[in-house]
Amino acid sequence: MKLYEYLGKELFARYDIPVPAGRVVESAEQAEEAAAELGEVVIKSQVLTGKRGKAGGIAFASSAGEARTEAERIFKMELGGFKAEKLLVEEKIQIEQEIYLALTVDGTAQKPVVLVSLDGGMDVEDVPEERMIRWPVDVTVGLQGFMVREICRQLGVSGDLQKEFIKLLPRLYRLFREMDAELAEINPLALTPGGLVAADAKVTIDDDALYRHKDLPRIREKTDLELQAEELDLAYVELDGDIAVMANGAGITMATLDMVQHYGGTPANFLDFGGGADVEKTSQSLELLLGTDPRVLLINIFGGITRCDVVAEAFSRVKESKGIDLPVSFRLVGTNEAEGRAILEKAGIKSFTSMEEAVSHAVDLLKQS
Amino acid sequence: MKLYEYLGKELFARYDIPVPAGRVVESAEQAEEAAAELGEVVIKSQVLTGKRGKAGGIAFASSAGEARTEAERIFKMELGGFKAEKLLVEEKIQIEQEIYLALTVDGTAQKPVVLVSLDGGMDVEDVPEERMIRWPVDVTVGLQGFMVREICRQLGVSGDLQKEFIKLLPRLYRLFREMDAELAEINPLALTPGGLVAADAKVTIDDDALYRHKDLPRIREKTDLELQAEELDLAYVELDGDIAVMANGAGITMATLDMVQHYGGTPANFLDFGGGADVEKTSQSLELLLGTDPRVLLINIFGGITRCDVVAEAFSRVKESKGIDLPVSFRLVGTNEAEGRAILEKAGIKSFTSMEEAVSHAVDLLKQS
Amino acid sequence: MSIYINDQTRVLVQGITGNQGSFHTGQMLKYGTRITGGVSPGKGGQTVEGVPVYNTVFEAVENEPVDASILFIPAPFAKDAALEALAAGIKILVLIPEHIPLHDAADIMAQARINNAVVVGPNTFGLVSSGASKIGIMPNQYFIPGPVGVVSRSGTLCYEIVGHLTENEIGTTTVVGLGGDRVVGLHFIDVLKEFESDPATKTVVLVGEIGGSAEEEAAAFIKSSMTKPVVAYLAGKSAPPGKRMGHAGAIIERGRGTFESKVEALNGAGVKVADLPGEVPALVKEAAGK
Amino acid sequence: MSIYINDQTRVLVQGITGNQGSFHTGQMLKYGTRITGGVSPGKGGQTVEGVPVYNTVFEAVENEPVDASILFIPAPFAKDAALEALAAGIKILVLIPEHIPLHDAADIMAQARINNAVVVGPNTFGLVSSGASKIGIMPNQYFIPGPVGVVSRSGTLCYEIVGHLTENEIGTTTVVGLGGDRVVGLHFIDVLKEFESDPATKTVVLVGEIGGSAEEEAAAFIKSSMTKPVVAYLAGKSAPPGKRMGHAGAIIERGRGTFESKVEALNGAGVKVADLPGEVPALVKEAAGK
Repeated sequence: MKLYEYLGKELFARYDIPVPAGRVVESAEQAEEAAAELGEVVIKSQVLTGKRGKAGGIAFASSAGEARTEAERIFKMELGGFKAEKLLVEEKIQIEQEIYLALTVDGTAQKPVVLVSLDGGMDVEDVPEERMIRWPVDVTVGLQGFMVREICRQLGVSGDLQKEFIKLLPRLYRLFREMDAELAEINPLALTPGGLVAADAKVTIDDDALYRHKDLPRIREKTDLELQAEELDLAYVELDGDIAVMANGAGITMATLDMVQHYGGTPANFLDFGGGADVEKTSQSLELLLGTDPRVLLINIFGGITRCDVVAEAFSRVKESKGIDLPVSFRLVGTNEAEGRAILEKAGIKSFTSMEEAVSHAVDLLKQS
Repeated sequence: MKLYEYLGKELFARYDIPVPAGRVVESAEQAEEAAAELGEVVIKSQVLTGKRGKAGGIAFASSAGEARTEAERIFKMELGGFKAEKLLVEEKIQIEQEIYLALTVDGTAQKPVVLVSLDGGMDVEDVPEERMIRWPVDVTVGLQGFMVREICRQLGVSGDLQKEFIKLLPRLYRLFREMDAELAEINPLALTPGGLVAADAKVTIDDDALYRHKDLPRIREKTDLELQAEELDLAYVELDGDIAVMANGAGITMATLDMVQHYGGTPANFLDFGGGADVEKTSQSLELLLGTDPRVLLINIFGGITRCDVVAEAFSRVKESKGIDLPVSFRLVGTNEAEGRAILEKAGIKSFTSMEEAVSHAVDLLKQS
Repeated sequence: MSIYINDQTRVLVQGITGNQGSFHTGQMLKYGTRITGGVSPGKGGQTVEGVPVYNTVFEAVENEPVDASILFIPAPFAKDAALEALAAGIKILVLIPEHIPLHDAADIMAQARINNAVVVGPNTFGLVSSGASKIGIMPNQYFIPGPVGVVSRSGTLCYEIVGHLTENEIGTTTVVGLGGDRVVGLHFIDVLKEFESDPATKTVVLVGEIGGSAEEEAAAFIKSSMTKPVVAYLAGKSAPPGKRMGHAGAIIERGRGTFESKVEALNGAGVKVADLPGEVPALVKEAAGK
Repeated sequence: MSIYINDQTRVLVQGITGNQGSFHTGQMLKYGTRITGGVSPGKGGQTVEGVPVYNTVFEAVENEPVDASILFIPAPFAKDAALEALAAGIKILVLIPEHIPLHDAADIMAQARINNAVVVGPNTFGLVSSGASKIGIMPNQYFIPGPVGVVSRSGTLCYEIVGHLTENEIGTTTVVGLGGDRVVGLHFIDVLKEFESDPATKTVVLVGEIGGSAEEEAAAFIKSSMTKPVVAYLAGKSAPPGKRMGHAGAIIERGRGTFESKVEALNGAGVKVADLPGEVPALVKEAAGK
C-alpha cells in the first residue's frame, strides 16, 4: 500500500526524520491560511502518481493569495486518473544539495538494502548505476554506524554531512523495519543550512503486513473493480481487450493471457483467483468478471490445491442465479477433474482438457461474436 | 545498579507487564491514605536488601489505620544497613500459584537466558535445579513465541497459563534488552484469577550502560566511601581489617588481599584503581584510602598500562600536600619502573620489587604498629 | 536420484491438524513421502492419517530425527514456526503459505543462512523427488520418475508444463517450486547448480516469468557453468509494464525484467525458449537428442 | 609455535590515533607484531608509528588483508567497531576496552559466532605469541619464548605470574587474557583445547579467580580431555561472599564459585593449585619433570 506523501512524512516525523514545516489542507481557503502562516510555500498534490511535478501537481507560491490560486488549480487537476482530496502546503526550504536515499528489500540478497546517491532530485532510474551506492543490511546486525561511515566513504562524504547521515539512516531503517515498508524513499533528501530534511516521502507498506499496522489509514486510490477484487483477495488487473480470463495461479494466468494473444485474441483482464478458493469466493470472482461486460469468458483451471468440482459448482451456481449468456470456453483438469466435468456437463457446459484448445476456442468464439 | 521494587514495577508497567495497583508513599500518613483507597494492602519497604520479608520489612494491613501503624514501624527499621525512604503500598492480590521468572545473561553461553520455575515465591537458591527451566535466547532471533511454547511444554504448562506466558515473556525480554538489564526477576510471578501479575520486581541495570538510560534515577544505597569510590570510577569494597590495600587490577588486588591474610594480616579494603589512571585520579584514590584511617598502607603496582612513575608521582604529591604519617609498604615494578623508583627515593620512600616482600613487610609494620 | 530430498528424507508437517495440513499429509503419504510426525500446538498426542502429532517441533525431534519440515501455517504465524524448525536443527524448510510479510521472510532467510538450512518458498508448491518423496501440494499423478529436472517460479504453470512432459512420457528427477514472493529461499541458480551435479538429471526445464532479474542471472550462470541442456518457458509476454500480475515479482518496472530481455539472455546462453507450454516436451527431446 | 596467532598474523589497530592506540601500536611494533594498518574515522591518510591510518575497516582490508584486529575504542563505540571488523571478515578480535555494556558484548559474541570469529575479551590485556606477535597491552619484557601456555581471567595478576616464570627463566608459548567481564569471547576450555593440540606447549598455567563456574568447567575438561600437565593459581581466597571484587565475575553468589569448590575441582583433575603467585614456577618445573 503506497502512502500519500503527507502520511509518509507523518511517519518520518514519528521517527525523528526532519521534514519541512507544513499543513495538510482540503480546500483552497485552507491552503491560503497555511501559506499565511508559513510564508513562501510549495503546494503539493497528494496523489500517488510518480510524475506529479512534471504534470503540474506541484506549485510554488510566494503569497497567501497565490497559494490559494494554485491550490484551486491543483484541486481541479486529474493526476494519474485521480483528483487530489488533499494538498500538502509546506514552507519552501533552502536546498544546498539534493540527495537520493531509499531503503527497499533486495530479493536476491534476501536483505534490506540501502540505496544512496548524491544525484538526488531526479528520477531514480536516471541516476547512473555507478553513482548509486547499494548496501545490503543483515537484519541480524541492523543498520549500524559503521555501515553509514563506509557508505559515506564510498560516496566521498565526510564531516557534517556524514554526521547527519549517521543520525538519519538508522532512523529510516527503524521505520522501514518496524512499519513493514517495502520501500522508504526520500528523493530529494535536501541538505539545508540546518541539516538534512526530507523534501519528499515515498513509503510503501507491505500489504501482507497491514494487519500489524491498524493505526495506518487504508488508502484506496483504485478503480471500483480493483477495490472489489481487493476485498475478495483476488489478483485482478484491468486490461483493454475482449476476452475475460480467469485462472488459478499468477504464472498460468499470465501464460493464458500470452496464449490469448498468441492465437490472435485480446485479454480483458488478468484475474488470478488463487489456490484453494471455496465455492463462495469462486462465485464472487465470476460475478466480478461478468460485471465487466466482456465478450467472451475463458476459464483455465489446472487443479492442484484448487478443486475442479468447486470451480464447476461455482460456475453452475452463478450460471443459474445470474444467467451467463456470453460465450464461454472452459478448461478443467487436475484435482477432482471427473467430478467437476460431470457438474459442468449437467449444466450443459462443454469443457476442454487442453489449455491450447480452450484458448483457441475462446478466440474463435470472439471472432464469431 | 539495582532498582527499588517500585522502580522495577514502573518499568514493568511501561512494558505492559501487569503489576498490582499500588502507591509509593514517603510517610505513614500517605500509607494510610493509600490503604483507604486500595482496601486490603501489603506494605513493602523499598530497600535493596534481599531478605526484606524475613526481616519484617513487609506487612499486610486490612485497614487504613493498620496500614499507618505498620508503615510507621517499617519506616523506623534498618534493613541491610539502610532505612527505607519510601514504601510501596499495594492492593493485596489473590494468588493461586507462585511462579519464578527471570531473565539474566549466561556468561558461558554468551546469551540472555530465561529462567522459569513453577516453584516460585521461595528463594531462588532453594528451587531444585531440575525444577528450573533454563532457555538461552539467541539475540539475533529474540524471544519468539515458539520458545515460550517449548518452555511451557517442559514445565508441563498448557492452556490459559501458556497464553499468559506467551504474552508476558516477550515483554520481559524486550525490557531486559532495551533497558540494559543484568537481571529482570519476578519472584513471585503470581497467577491470579485475572491472569499473571508481577508481585515483586528485581531489576538490575548494567552500570556500564547507564549512560543510555538518562531517564532512570541514580540509586545510591551505598556507604559514603563507596559513593566516593564510584565517583572516582574505582572498584572499592570496605572490609574489616587493618591494612589498606591499593593495587592495579582486580585479580592482583584480590591476590594481594589473599597474601595479606596468608602472612597473618587483615585487609581493610579492596581497592582496584584500574589501569592507566593519571596522577590526579591516583592521588584521589590515595586520599580516599587515607580517609579510612587504616593502620598500614600497602601499595602493590605491577605496571602494564599503569605507569610506575605516575603512581610514584601521585604518592609523593599526596605525601607532600596531606602528609602521610602511617607506615607504608610499596611495591613497584613494570612500565617506567626506574623513573617511579627514583621519584619514591626522592620522597624518602623505600620500595620493593617483590609482591611477597612488600606484603610481608606490610604485615610486619602492622605488628609493629 | 534427486536433489535436496529422497525416499529416506524424514518429513515433519507443521500445522498438520489444519484443513490444508491434514489433506496434504494424506496426499504426501499416498505419494510415498516418509512423514515421521506433525506439529500442532495444543494438539499433541493426536494422530493425523496415522502420523503422531506433537505440541512443539522440539518435542517432535526429541522423538525422532527430522530432515525436512513443510509448513501449513497461517501467514501471520509462519515466521515463528519457521524459526522454531530452524532452532530445532531442521535443515530443509518448505514454506507453503502465501502472504507471509516481507520482513518476516527476510528474518527467516537470515536465520536460515546462519543455520545453513535450505528454504523452499514461501508461496511455493514445494518440491518433489519424483517417485520417491513429495514435500508439497502438487497433484501426485503428474510427477513420475525420469531424466528432467524442473525449476519454476510459479505453481500451476509448472504443473501445466510437467503435465505436458508426462503426456509425452517424459518423467522428472526433481521438481522445485521457488515460490512467487519477493524474498524466497532458493533462486534459479541454486537449483541449477544442484541439477548440474546430479547424475540422474539429463535436461533441465526452467519456468520463469517477467519481472526481476532472476532469469537473466540464471542465463549468466547457465552460460558460464552448465554443461547440461536447459529449456525454458517464460510467462508474461503480453503483460503491460507497471502492472503487478499477482506475484511480487511479476511486474515490469523501469524497463527491467521484460520478456524480451529474458529471452535474449537465455537464448544467448544456448537456452531454447518455448512459445507455448505445449512446446516444451519437443524442445526437451530435441535438447536431449543432441 | 603458538595458538591463534603467529609472526605472520596481520594486525589492524582500531582506534589507532588515540592515546592508548598510538602508544600500544608503538609497543606492539617494538615487540615484533606485524601491524599492517590502523583505523580512525576521519583520520584516514595519516600515519601512526609509520602505520597507515584508514577511515573504515573496509578501506583498510581493501588495501591489505587483515587477520586480526585490536580495538582501542571507548566502550560506548566498541560494539560498532567490533561489528565493523566482523562484517569486514576479520576472524580474530581483541577487545581491550573495559565497561562495554553487557548487552553490547552479547551482540558482539552473537555475530562472532555467526562469522566463526574468535573474540578475545572484552576487558582483556590481549594475547601474545611469545617472541612472535603481541596483540595486546602487556609489558613486552616478560613475554619470552618457552614451553608454557598461560591462560588467565585477570590481567596484572597474569603479569605477576608470568613475571615469576620469567625470573625463573621459564618462557611461554602463548599467553591469553580471557578478560574480566561477564560475557567474554574465549573461555578456559577453548584455550585449553588449543594448548592441548599445540606441540610447542608442554605445560599449562591457568590463572583463575573466585566467582562463576569457569574454573570448575575447566577442571572437568582437564580431567576428561587433557594429557598435558596444568598448574593453577586462584585469586580471591580471602574474599567475603556477596561482595563484587572489581570483575564482573569475581563475586561469590549463593555459595557458588567459592575458592574451595574451585580448588577441589582442580585438584580432582590432577591440577596443583599454588598458594602464592611465586610458587607457580616450582609447580611448573615439578609438573614438567614428571
